[in-house]
Amino acid sequence: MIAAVLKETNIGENRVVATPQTVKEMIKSGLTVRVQSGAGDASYFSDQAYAEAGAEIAADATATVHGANIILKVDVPSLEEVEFIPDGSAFVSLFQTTRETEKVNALTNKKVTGFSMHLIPRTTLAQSMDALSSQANIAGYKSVLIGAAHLPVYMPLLMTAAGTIPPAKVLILGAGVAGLQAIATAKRLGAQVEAFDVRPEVKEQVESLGAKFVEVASDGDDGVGEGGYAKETSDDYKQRQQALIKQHIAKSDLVITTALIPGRPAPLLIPKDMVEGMKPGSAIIDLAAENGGNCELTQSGEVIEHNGVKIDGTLNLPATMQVHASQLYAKNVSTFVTYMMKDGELNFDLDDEIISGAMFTHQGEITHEPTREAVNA
Amino acid sequence: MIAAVLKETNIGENRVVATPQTVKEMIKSGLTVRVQSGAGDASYFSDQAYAEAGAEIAADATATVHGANIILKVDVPSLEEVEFIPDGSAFVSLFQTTRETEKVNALTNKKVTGFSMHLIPRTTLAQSMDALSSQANIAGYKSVLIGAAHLPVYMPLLMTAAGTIPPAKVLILGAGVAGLQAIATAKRLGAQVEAFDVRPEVKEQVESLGAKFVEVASDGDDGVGEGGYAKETSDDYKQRQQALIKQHIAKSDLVITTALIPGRPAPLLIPKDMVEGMKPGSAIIDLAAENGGNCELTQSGEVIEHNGVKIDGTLNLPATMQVHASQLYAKNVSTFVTYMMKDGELNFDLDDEIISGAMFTHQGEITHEPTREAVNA
Amino acid sequence: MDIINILTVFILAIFVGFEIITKVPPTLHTPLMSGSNAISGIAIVGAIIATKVGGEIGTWLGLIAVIFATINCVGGFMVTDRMLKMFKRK
Amino acid sequence: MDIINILTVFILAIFVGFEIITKVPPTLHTPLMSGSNAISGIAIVGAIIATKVGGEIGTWLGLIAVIFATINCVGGFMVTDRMLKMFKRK
Amino acid sequence: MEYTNLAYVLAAVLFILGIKKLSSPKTARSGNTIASIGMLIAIIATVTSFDLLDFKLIAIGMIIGAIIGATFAIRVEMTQMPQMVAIFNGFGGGASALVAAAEFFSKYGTAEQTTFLTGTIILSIFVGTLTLTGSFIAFGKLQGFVSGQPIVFPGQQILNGLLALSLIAMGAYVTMGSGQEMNMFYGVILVAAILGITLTIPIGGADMPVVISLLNSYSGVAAAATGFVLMNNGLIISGALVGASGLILTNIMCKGMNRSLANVIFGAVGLEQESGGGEAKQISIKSSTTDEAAMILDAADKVIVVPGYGLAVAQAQHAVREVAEQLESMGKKVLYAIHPVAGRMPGHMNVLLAEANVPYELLMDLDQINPEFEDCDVAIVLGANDVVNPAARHDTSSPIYGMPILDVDKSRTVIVNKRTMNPGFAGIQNELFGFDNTVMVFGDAKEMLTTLHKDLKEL
Amino acid sequence: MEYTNLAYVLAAVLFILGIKKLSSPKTARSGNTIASIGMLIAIIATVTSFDLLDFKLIAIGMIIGAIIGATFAIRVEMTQMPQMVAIFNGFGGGASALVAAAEFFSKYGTAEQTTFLTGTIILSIFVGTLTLTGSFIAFGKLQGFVSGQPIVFPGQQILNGLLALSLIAMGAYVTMGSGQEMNMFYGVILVAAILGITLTIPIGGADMPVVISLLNSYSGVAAAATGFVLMNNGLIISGALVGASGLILTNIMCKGMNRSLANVIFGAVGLEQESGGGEAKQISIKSSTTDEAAMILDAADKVIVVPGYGLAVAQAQHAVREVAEQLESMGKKVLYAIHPVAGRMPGHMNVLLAEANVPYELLMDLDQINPEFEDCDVAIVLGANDVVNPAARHDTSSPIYGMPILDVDKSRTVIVNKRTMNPGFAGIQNELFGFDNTVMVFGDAKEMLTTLHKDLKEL
Ligand SMILES: NC(=O)c1ccc[n+]([C@@H]2O[C@H](COP(=O)([O-])OP(=O)(O)OC[C@H]3O[C@@H](n4cnc5c(N)ncnc54)[C@H](OP(=O)(O)O)[C@@H]3O)[C@@H](O)[C@H]2O)c1
Ligand SMILES: NC(=O)c1ccc[n+]([C@@H]2O[C@H](COP(=O)([O-])OP(=O)(O)OC[C@H]3O[C@@H](n4cnc5c(N)ncnc54)[C@H](OP(=O)(O)O)[C@@H]3O)[C@@H](O)[C@H]2O)c1
Ligand SMILES: NC(=O)c1ccc[n+]([C@@H]2O[C@H](COP(=O)([O-])OP(=O)(O)OC[C@H]3O[C@@H](n4cnc5c(N)ncnc54)[C@H](O)[C@@H]3O)[C@@H](O)[C@H]2O)c1
Ligand SMILES: NC(=O)c1ccc[n+]([C@@H]2O[C@H](COP(=O)([O-])OP(=O)(O)OC[C@H]3O[C@@H](n4cnc5c(N)ncnc54)[C@H](O)[C@@H]3O)[C@@H](O)[C@H]2O)c1
Repeated sequence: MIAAVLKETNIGENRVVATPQTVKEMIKSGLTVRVQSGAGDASYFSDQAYAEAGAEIAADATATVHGANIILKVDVPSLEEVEFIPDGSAFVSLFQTTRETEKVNALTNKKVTGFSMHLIPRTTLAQSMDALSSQANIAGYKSVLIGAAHLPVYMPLLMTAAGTIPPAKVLILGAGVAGLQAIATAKRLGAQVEAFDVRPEVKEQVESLGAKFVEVASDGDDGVGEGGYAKETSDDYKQRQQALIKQHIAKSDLVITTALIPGRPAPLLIPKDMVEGMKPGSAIIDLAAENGGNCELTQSGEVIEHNGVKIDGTLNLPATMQVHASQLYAKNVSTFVTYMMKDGELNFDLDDEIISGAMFTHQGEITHEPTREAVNA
Repeated sequence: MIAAVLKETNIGENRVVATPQTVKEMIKSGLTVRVQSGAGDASYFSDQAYAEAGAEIAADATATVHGANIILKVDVPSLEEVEFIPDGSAFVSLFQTTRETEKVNALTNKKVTGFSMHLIPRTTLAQSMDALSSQANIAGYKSVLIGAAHLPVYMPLLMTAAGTIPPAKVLILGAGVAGLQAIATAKRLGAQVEAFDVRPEVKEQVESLGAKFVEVASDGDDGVGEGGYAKETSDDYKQRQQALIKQHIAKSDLVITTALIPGRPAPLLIPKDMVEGMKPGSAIIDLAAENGGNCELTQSGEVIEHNGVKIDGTLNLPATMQVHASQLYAKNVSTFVTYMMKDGELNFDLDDEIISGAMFTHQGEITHEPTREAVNA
Repeated sequence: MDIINILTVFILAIFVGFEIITKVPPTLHTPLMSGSNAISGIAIVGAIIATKVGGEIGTWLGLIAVIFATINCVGGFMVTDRMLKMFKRK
Repeated sequence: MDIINILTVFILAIFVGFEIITKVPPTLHTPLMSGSNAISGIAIVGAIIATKVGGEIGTWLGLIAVIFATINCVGGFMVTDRMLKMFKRK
Repeated sequence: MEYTNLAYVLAAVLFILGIKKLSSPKTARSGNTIASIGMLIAIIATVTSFDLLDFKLIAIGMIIGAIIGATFAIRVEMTQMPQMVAIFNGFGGGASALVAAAEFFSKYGTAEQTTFLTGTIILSIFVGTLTLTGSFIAFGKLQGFVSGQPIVFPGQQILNGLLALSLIAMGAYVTMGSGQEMNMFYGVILVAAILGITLTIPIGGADMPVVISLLNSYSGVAAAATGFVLMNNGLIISGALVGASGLILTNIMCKGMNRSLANVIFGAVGLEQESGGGEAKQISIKSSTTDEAAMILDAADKVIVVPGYGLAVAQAQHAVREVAEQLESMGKKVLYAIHPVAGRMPGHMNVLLAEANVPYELLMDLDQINPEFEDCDVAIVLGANDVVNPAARHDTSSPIYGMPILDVDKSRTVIVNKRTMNPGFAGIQNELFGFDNTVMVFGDAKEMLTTLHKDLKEL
Repeated sequence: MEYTNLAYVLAAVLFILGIKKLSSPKTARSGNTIASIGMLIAIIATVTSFDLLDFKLIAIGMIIGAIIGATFAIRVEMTQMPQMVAIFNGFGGGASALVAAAEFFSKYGTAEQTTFLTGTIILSIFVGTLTLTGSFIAFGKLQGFVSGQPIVFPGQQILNGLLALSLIAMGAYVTMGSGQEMNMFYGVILVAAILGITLTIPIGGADMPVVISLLNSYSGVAAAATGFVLMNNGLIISGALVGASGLILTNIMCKGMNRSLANVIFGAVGLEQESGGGEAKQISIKSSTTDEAAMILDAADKVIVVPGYGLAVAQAQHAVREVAEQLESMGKKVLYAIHPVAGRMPGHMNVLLAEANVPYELLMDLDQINPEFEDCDVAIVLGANDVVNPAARHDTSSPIYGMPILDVDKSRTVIVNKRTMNPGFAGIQNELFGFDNTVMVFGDAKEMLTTLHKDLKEL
């Protein structure tokens, strides 16, 4: 069984899908690992290091995938890449299957068994394969560094001989993995941090990091509610929620939005008028830029300024921390791959929740329901 | 008595020498304040805000300085600016007097009383006018943010499902104000921080921030030393010190150098071979780039990469945090200016340590000894 | 021995009893109870005296009392010791 | 009153004395010392008895003893009270 | 007589020292020994002080008693200790009553029968008998012979009141010494016996230890009363000692249960609290206090702290560092075990503990720490749940089967702190909580750690 | 006689309760009252128990004593309390000795002069006299009549040993009762008096309180011995009580000074520690302990914490937060005063306190906090120096004249913690340390705060 590690082709993609360490682990599980020459260069892993770990080094992509049983990548493959993937092999990458329908079709046609690391179930058991978590964590961390660097003000409170500097106000919208790490990092830098999320259980998590959760005060006496009707007038509630967020955004120096739902367009959290209510010199980091952005004005991949407010839509933050991003992602992938190894053979156990969960094409069929819907749409 | 606030002309200089707040303070001390239109724009202080604070707004630089008794700026004036400064007036800015000798001469010729905020004595009493401190503090803080953003790795220790991330190692060379703030900020981000400085008293200060001081272990038994001779073979000591620093640099992910001594060329702390001993992916932030840099390879104002090591020589970091940088600098300047006001008049009391300390030209003479030496050299 | 005297002793003993126990970790509640319970087997002293001074009926009542009090003492101290063995540090 | 009995009382009183003081904040060291010192003025009881049972010389020694012991008692309790007034919370 | 009294004083001193030592874990065992030596001295002094004693009889009695007592003491299982104490205590009370009765019969009608004597005899018999029957009921309840549930019926308090009144009346009557006394005397015995039963029977099994402690105090009072009957210093001192210290102990135990004594004795009508929560169906857990936890930690040399999401929720990061530092200052080795998925985001525990300045060197990841549990004395699990669930190791049906977990159960003792028996993120029960070597300490992690810190300092 | 003894028992009980209450700040005053009531009862019982008493004489004695005692007690300054206690104590010991002497003279040569009696008399006189002279020396030392420095000479210990030996010999001789006893008897008195002096004189002023406490214990012993002489329960119990509790207290005081009793009594040959450092030439400071600081803080409602560079050097940020939280939990208002130039870099204190999670809301800058000092009970200055130097306000020659400082001296009390009297960054002396309302607590800030925290909890 041969596993092929391809070099990334997207510009700015510095990550690599395997490190010398994970190469060793995969070999231990019974695989032969072939690494494309230069695959790790951008992450400072040399061919030599891979070779020392036991990998074969192949000169180019075609040589790498030749006869491989499972092909590993970070990013979605280009159509050309799909071309030279051996028929019937397996393919693993971060794959937004509901958006890249063309490529899904191409893989299906080649009877490739496709796995997307995005689709790994978010269960406790699968956490060590959860690339979404490991990469979102980086994005959350890095977003604060970049955001803090954008600001014309300090983050922490400082009382100095030339006056007292109040702490910066940071607002995190969406407190999933990225949002929580952003909270933690901003707190570390000394900012006053608030966060908001639609999932109510997140409140406790936000507070467990010492930040404040923004929520509409539940003033039980605001009108009706006796028999319970008009209680869930969620429209009214939502509106008040929106108004509240608007208030908080207006006061914030830095807003980080993280409501990135893979495969789906990002929800619009900050319309233009909210941006216009912000202080000049403040900034928005939109981690959902890839899927359209949480802010109406976000330009994917660009940093723009609107009325003195910086809006940063930089894509793929994890790739800017390629050493650790690669290390973690490679670990996720190798854990997943070795998880599928049984007695030296790859075994796509369809009864296994994790394997079937991550799979989207198999034997010429699209096995993932939402993907099939997207392809057929 | 009229004080003139000029708009900065250097590219990238976003700071301004007065804020609406300090304008008020100066007016209270008996001055009339005239602000050049747009002076505060880059720091998000509008003309209107200045006007509301009681300032006159002048359309251009010439109109602003016309008849002014004291002219305030952030940066050193260009020769053109010196041209239109009224003869016999006073001028205050951050002025590297030993380097900008041509401009010193120009000011002397115009019998301008020149003050450099760089020359404010570093005493406890003068701390509220100590622009070097307030701006170096910003540089130290910002250098860590930028450095952390350069790194392909996390700063803090993280134990995650995809493996344990060790904390980044940060080394601060020179632990003056900038260095200490850099230590504090890097510690906040969770890095392992070490620092080195030639001044021995700094050890305690470094440790007071929870970082480690790098020093040659005083192994009393290393040869001689009985009668005390050969004890101060400072050459040997220096060499061992150098060797130690080299070791620590080699292990570091981020090195921040801050040995910037105003008016003098920066000491060379990191020669090329030390850079070449560093890990690929590591970074050096050279805060002394303006005066030649502490690293041999530093390119003033640029970020270069050498053998995978980023060397950041970005100039004028305080200007990238213009809101607070302006606020603090303006406060320093206004404290200094109001300090010189006696009964509604500017009074250059030559017996006053602070006033005479900051002064470098007066009544056509160069009053600052090192400056005179530099001009005559 | 006059009554006042014996009362003095009684009162002082009560004070001692109140004062010697101040803070006991909960794990020692049962052993302490058991140990001091064994001490209340001091009734054996009375029982022995009763066998002598109480006439025939006294002798027999005294005998039963001796048995009872001995059970209390012997059992009490032994069981306490067993319990305490458990707490010994390794 | 036989000696054994009085010894019993003495021993028990010592135990009480040992046990009643456990933890005293340092600020109370002096007042506590002063207060218990006043109690040792109980020698006044002996002094009074001495004036009666001691013959002439006893009367005079007793008188001096009464004076001494009274100084101890009265002064002791009063000074203690003065000290303690300072600690009263506002 | 003189040396006998001296011996009694010596015995009393040994009792005092014994009880004192019994209240600290380190000296408890020697305390018990010291007390038993005191007892030996008292017995020898008594036996040798009378010339005409029937040594044989006494020896027989003592041998019989010793055999019975020793058999009980050796045979009893550790879990049955409290009922053992109860029954021994009953015998002690009984002995006092018997002695008083013997004295009554022998002095009855003679000139020696003073009011003081009769009064103390009645007191001794009353308290002794009540102790006897009450202790036996307590024993029965704990042993399961009598229902452990509170047995209540309407008018119970009134009945008890009436019994007590009649007892006082009869006692006074006997003491005053006017006619028909013998019947009244038997009446006192009978009513005291009944009262012992009716007072004990409504108390639930959980409160029994407190009742036993109270009865223990009573048996001391009975002994002291007997001492007055016999004008015997030894009995008086020892009895008073046991009576007073027993009362204090009872009080301490009540406080430990957060109840008042009155509440225990008369409050039985209320509900018994259920321990544990509804969710934990099959698991039977041992719930404990921070005191206990402090004792356990005190005896440990190596402690591993296992933080989880609950620690973050409680924002107890500073509290945990303080406890750990306290343990270190007590000479223990303390490490932190950081599970890779503890918390709700990668590195959650690192962020948390870094905030409290816990040194990086003490933080161990899964691979580093798991071998350490083998020779770890105490693992203290703070608001962690899924990451210490042993089901992941062996229960193939568990949704987390196969996940590497922290092997806390390998350490000698596991202290688990959480607020309830609710499951963690994965929503599954945790069998660890029911393990033999696990002790639960319920409560918010911050509050628990703050109290624990106090308790550790006060050890 | 019976009711007298009952009264003594009652008095003893009141003494016991009194002493118990005296050991807690909240009940101390009532404890003193209770003890004095006990004393009243004992006196009344004694006076009324003898028929033939010369009431007038006794009344005169008591009035004289009361006037002297009361005058002393009212006149004395608060700072002279310890020597007052010493002198009262001396009188107590003297009284016991006198009573014993009276008994000796009255029984001398009669059949009543048993060995036991003589023995106890000798003991009483020995201890009583030693207490008398020792206490007077202690008084003299503290009052300045005798040098407060340890007075030592070679062979001192040997001399004391010889004196003690001769005392024992003479005492034994008298007790055995063979010839020439009167001389020997006087000899005992004399030697005891000398021993009291020679034992006390080598002890330094700082250790005096411990010695006084020990002498206090002795005066109890003397009273108890007198009790044996007179076969008086009241004296015995009270004396034993004072003797035993005094010993415990002495021990506690020794522990508080981190010394052993033996060390205090015999270690006087060692050096006295100098308080303060050489640098602080003109300033006379009051140095104190964390205990005292805790008491001062306990009485405060509003506390302002002033951190400086020293706090950072000591890395005491967590410790200060813990103390502040403790104070808050005691219901006090706590604020932090952050001087703009405190520390060694702008914002140093912010970084420091943020690390310890001190809430931003509690941090006040100069302008906010300075008005707050006016009604602040305690300002606690931790490793700050230049930023609280009042010279900046008024001393035009000071290099920091004109710099705004934190007006800590405006608060009722200022507690300053630093390690030595060394100056801060600016290298200038700080007159604040000598202010009347300033108390210095020397030591590393972290250690000091940790101890203070403990002390606050133990209040
Ligand atoms: N690390 C990640 O990136 C990440 C992300 C998402 C999910 N997860 C999942 O989260 C779980 C983490 O495991 P874990 O053991 O840390 O947490 P856990 O299994 O969720 O258990 C936390 C426990 O803490 C207790 N608790 C809550 N608040 C408390 C308080 N104030 N004081 C004391 N106890 C408190 C809760 O019990 P009571 O309610 O009874 O007190 C709960 O059982 C794993 O299942 C993991 O997969 C992890
Ligand atoms: N903020 C800035 O940017 C900056 C920069 C450079 C200089 N400065 C100057 O630094 C000074 C700051 O004032 P400050 O009041 O904070 O400090 P300071 O005046 O330097 O005084 C600090 C005091 O802390 C004590 N100390 C040191 N270590 C200690 C420890 N471990 N425990 C307890 N006390 C300790 C020292 O006394 P002992 O040795 O007796 O213990 C010292 O007197 C000003 O003069 C300021 O101008 C400030
Ligand atoms: N089992 C595990 O161990 C594990 C590990 C990691 C994550 N998870 C779970 O996965 C889930 C998603 O995590 P994620 O970080 O990938 O989230 P995500 O990237 O999908 O979304 C980020 C956050 O944005 C929020 N969001 C979405 N729409 C929003 C809106 N309109 N306004 C505000 N907030 C909005 C989401 O609730 C989410 O918290 C969480 O439930 C998390 O607990 C589980
Ligand atoms: N009085 C006050 O309140 C006050 C305020 C701020 C600063 N200061 C003092 O001013 C002084 C300088 O502060 P700064 O931040 O402006 O310093 P700086 O910018 O001049 O230099 C930065 C640091 O680099 C160090 N350095 C120089 N050559 C070096 C070498 N070859 N190797 C390693 N380190 C080297 C210096 O010792 C200094 O600590 C310090 O003494 C500081 O305490 C005083």
